[in-house]
Amino acid sequence: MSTGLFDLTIFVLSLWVGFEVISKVPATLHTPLMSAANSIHGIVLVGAMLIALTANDAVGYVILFVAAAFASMNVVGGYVVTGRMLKMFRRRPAAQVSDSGKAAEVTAGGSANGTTRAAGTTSASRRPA
Amino acid sequence: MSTGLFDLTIFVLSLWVGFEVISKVPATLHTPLMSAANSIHGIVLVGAMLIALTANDAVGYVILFVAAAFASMNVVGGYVVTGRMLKMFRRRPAAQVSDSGKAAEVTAGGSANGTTRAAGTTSASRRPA
Amino acid sequence: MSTFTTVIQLIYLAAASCFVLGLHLMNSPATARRGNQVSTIGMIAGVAATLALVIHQGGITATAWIVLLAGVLVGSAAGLYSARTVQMTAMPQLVSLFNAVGGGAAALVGLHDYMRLADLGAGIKVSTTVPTVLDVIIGAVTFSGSVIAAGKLQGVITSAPVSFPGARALNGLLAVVAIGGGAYLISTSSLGVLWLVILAALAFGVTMVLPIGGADMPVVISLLNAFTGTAVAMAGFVINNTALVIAGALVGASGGILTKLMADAMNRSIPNIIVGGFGTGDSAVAAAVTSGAGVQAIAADDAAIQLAYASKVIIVPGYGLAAAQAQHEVAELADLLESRGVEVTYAIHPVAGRMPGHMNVLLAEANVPYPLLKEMDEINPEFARTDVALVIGANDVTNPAARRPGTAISGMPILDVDQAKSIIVIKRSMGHGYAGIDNELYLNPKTSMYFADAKKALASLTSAVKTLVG
Amino acid sequence: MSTFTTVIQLIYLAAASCFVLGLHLMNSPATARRGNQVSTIGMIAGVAATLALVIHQGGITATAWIVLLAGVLVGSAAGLYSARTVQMTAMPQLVSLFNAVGGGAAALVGLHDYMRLADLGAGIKVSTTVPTVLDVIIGAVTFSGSVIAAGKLQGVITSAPVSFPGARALNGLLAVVAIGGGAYLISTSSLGVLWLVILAALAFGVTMVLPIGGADMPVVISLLNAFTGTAVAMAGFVINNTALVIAGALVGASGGILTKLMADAMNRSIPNIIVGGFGTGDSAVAAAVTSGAGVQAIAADDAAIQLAYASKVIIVPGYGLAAAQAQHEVAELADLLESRGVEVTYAIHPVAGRMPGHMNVLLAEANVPYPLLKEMDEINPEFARTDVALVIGANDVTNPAARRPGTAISGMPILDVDQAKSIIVIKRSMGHGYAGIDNELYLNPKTSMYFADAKKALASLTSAVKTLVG
Ligand SMILES: NC(=O)c1ccc[n+]([C@@H]2O[C@H](COP(=O)([O-])OP(=O)(O)OC[C@H]3O[C@@H](n4cnc5c(N)ncnc54)[C@H](OP(=O)(O)O)[C@@H]3O)[C@@H](O)[C@H]2O)c1
Ligand SMILES: NC(=O)c1ccc[n+]([C@@H]2O[C@H](COP(=O)([O-])OP(=O)(O)OC[C@H]3O[C@@H](n4cnc5c(N)ncnc54)[C@H](OP(=O)(O)O)[C@@H]3O)[C@@H](O)[C@H]2O)c1
Repeated sequence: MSTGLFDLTIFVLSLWVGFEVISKVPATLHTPLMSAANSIHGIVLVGAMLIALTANDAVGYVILFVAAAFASMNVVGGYVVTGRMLKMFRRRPAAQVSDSGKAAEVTAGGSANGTTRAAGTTSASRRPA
Repeated sequence: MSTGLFDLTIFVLSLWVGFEVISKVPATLHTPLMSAANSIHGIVLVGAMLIALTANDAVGYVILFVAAAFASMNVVGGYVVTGRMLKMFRRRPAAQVSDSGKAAEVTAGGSANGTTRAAGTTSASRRPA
Repeated sequence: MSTFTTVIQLIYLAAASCFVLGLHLMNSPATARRGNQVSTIGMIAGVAATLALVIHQGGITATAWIVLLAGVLVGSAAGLYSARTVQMTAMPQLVSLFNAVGGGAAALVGLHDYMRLADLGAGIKVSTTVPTVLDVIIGAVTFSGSVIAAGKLQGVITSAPVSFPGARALNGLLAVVAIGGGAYLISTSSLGVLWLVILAALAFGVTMVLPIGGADMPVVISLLNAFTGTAVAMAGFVINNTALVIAGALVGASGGILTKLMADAMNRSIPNIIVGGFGTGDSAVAAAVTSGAGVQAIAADDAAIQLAYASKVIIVPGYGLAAAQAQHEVAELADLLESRGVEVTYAIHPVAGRMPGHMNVLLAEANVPYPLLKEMDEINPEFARTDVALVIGANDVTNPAARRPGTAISGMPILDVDQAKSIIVIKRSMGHGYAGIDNELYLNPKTSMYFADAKKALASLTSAVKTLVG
Repeated sequence: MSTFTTVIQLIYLAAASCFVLGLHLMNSPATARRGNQVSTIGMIAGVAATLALVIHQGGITATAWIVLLAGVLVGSAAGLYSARTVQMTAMPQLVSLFNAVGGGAAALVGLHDYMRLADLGAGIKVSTTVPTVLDVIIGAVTFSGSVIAAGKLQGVITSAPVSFPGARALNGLLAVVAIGGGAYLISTSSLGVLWLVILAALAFGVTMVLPIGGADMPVVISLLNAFTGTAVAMAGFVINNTALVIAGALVGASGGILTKLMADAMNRSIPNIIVGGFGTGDSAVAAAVTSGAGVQAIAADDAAIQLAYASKVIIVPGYGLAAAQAQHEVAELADLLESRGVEVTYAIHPVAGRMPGHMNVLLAEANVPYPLLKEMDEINPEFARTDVALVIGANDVTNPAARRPGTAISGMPILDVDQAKSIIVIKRSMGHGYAGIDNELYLNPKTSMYFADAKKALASLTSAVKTLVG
């Protein structure tokens, strides 16, 4: 079977996989998903690396450099940024002290809040109807 | 690329497609879907037909016959039965006269019911609180 | 590679795409029928292309042509006839039969190719032997296993789990023979050993399915369906045919997922089922007490009055309705009530009956309008506003025991029948359902039991309504 | 084919499977992070395998090695730095930038291979030329288009739709040149023409994106993402690399679906967007009337009292909150209220803000606990039981006009803010939102408007609550 035909076959099948793999996604996940797909096409780095096999003149080297730089920026940046976006799905304690800017303080904040909450509820009962 | 490796590649990709193509299905559709998948593996008929290319002795002919018969039973039966199961998803009029056993009478039943319903509602108002 | 074969390959690819699209469309009731059509088109294209290929290659003996034609005709006729005439409720066993023949054909394709290569004398490549062995083993297991499964559902073979001393051991032995033989073939090619492997696999298929209860058969059939797909894919490896590889793998995977969905729906686990579980099909007769403590019975007339003067009735059909073949009677009663202005709907539990969609199939047969059949999640909130919940031959799917842990059905979502203002249960006795446990619903003060066969009970209810309040 | 290359191919296949599994897991918040990890592993495997392949092949000039290494280092550093330092809310433009470089790289791969073949002198096969042409065209369009898109979102380029007389004509011309040139190359190979095609494609990318409004950019970026995938797949055809073909096609298709989902979420159609729609990003300034007929304004103190003595408050954040960068202020106010025993939750509309999940990203930055953020369907029933709905810089997503046909947002599901017992809206004026239409909610007698910048408004509310009722 000719490589062309082979490539076409796996191309079509992969299209189907991509088509089916995205199901009903909560809108919140649209951007992370986009970013994830974005990092996957960083696979072009493989293509960029293979340029090295035949690059042997100035032009070739320039292309190799730019392609490699572009591709690796796509890969590294893509995965890191996706990871950052997904951080926000880490479930945090049900509430935290307002000015605890850093996630580090969250647990402390959570417990501290346990008390504030209690206080809150009492004060709630105290307040006019 | 060796055919073996090629087949393996498309095999894996197809597995992924099959894995992803079945999403959350209402239980009502489980049996029809099973039946649909069942008819698809009737594609083995292609394999059975290709036996004819090399069958040239009694044993070969027997195998050819049985394989062809089996496979075509799978194909034809599979698609017909799936079709029958799916018929039940045709939306019928909101109600029909009880003893209209055949789908043919349904439309008539539907209109007839229009009146019965009306009668129904009136009788409904008539009935004791 | 010639343009001709290229074209063939492209057609195969298109056919495969049709299969995928077809399955995709089958995911929703609205598009399901179109899905089946698309899939059919793909199949026709694939077969036509192959026919062209066979003709193009030429060198086929006249006999081969005749045999092929005969086989196709016989098979198609058999398939068409059985599919047309089968009872709606007997469809699972028919599907199982199609699995059997599909798996059988796949095994034969592998076997024949092996014979051919053996004749050529030249040693057989490992890359061919491995898929061949897998093909014949999986194909054979599917063949015999599916036949047994169909037999159990049809009642030809007892649906009760058949087990005998040393069954496990025998199973293991057969597995060892099949796999061991297969392994041997990789090193040295021998047709005899291949036959041995096939026979062992066939026997294994039988001993694998026999111990499984009839009620679990739908899941088993779905599993064997996935097996068939895999066998076909292996056959594709053997004869290097992409259509077989793609379509086979597609069915293998989707069938697998589907099996899991089915098992989940009736909260059973697949290994659990294969090892053999509680599903004996209908343990009803076992406990045929006609009444129990705190159970209040009700007569046709009283029940009829309740129904006739209700403003909202929900009918809860279960396996018993199917067993009694009372679908037409229930439809008639429902229509009578509707004509009196009673609002009647049906609450369909996903696993009511003995196969997924069993109730839908059954009621569709009696021409009950599809929109009246409400899925569980949709109807559950309704029960609270319901005057009478009429439970007909349903047991487990209404059993509140499912709500607390530690019972055979714990965790299974149930219909909130006990929310209704009053409940009438039609069944023959206090007998158990599929899960074989007592149903607290029947002891509920709001519940009155109408002990009778569903068909008779519904008929007398209808006449009672007519005479009393007509 | 050597075992070595076979192994490489198998690794590629495994890598591709990781990508699929990764995307699959990304479909649900619970498993999303694991998905990203799986995908990363696949990428590492693929790259490592390629490195092995390159070394194995050998014959690479020292310079090439150095250049490659330098390129990888520079690129990785740039990617890492930008990804680490970017503002949460600036992520879409960064993703767009990654699309640009990805597409650019894909085009370069094709270009280089074409040069190589051209040097060899021997004519270039059509089966190579076609994917090469598609590769460079799609890659180039993506490159320039993505840069423009990023620029618009970053505000470097005006986010307003840029249009000039004859723009359409120019667009058409460029398309013709690119495609015509590509067609020509199929018959006769010429590096010059390929360059021409590339330049035309680059220009086309610019003229395609410039006329599109900034608010539509998230959709455009997603579309360009799909483009990049396709370009990569084409590059895979050119150099016969399965990893590129599979991964590229995967992204091409999934990206396409995702684009559709996004467009649907903010009920726009993709062609509609590409042709250029109403989304000008923020038409607020346009209509800066500080008050309108039947609108009642409210002062900080009164608003503070209402909030402090409410028992249930729902905060409805919108684009304005992001524009004012007031996420920390809102979190502070919410905590203050909670500490007084007020039940506070956030109602997150799927398309509130200017990118999907914009509000989640924003509030996460201010460490608002994720469980407090309620999706639309979950929160809508709550409004009826709510004392005060505090709408902060949200407009379209609260506009009851969406419920009746014939408006710019008809059919878009909205938050049922108008169900709340009383409503406080914080915005700077009666200015319009993204859809550019009036919001009847503001005229609702239950509604009082607090005209101010969200940041300032929230700060003064907090202090007011402290002083008045602390
Ligand atoms: N749907 C599926 O795909 C599937 C597949 C396998 C297993 N299952 C399991 O099957 C069960 C289905 O629940 P279900 O409530 O529908 O049925 P069920 O729990 O099995 O109960 C059926 C009841 O119908 C009564 N019955 C039997 N024949 C009758 C007749 N002729 N007239 C009147 N009543 C009759 C029996 O009680 P009497 O003997 O007292 O009359 C029995 O208790 C679930 O446990 C489910 O997990 C479902
Ligand atoms: N989420 C997405 O993916 C996405 C992408 C593209 C488009 N969109 C569209 O964007 C819209 C989102 O709706 P939305 O309600 O969130 O926003 P919106 O309808 O665009 O309204 C935002 C409002 O915030 C006010 N505002 C602006 N700056 C402010 C500031 N500094 N302080 C206080 N208020 C300020 C503006 O009114 P004033 O000028 O009077 O202050 C404006 O009316 C939808 O139409 C959606 O379709 C969404």
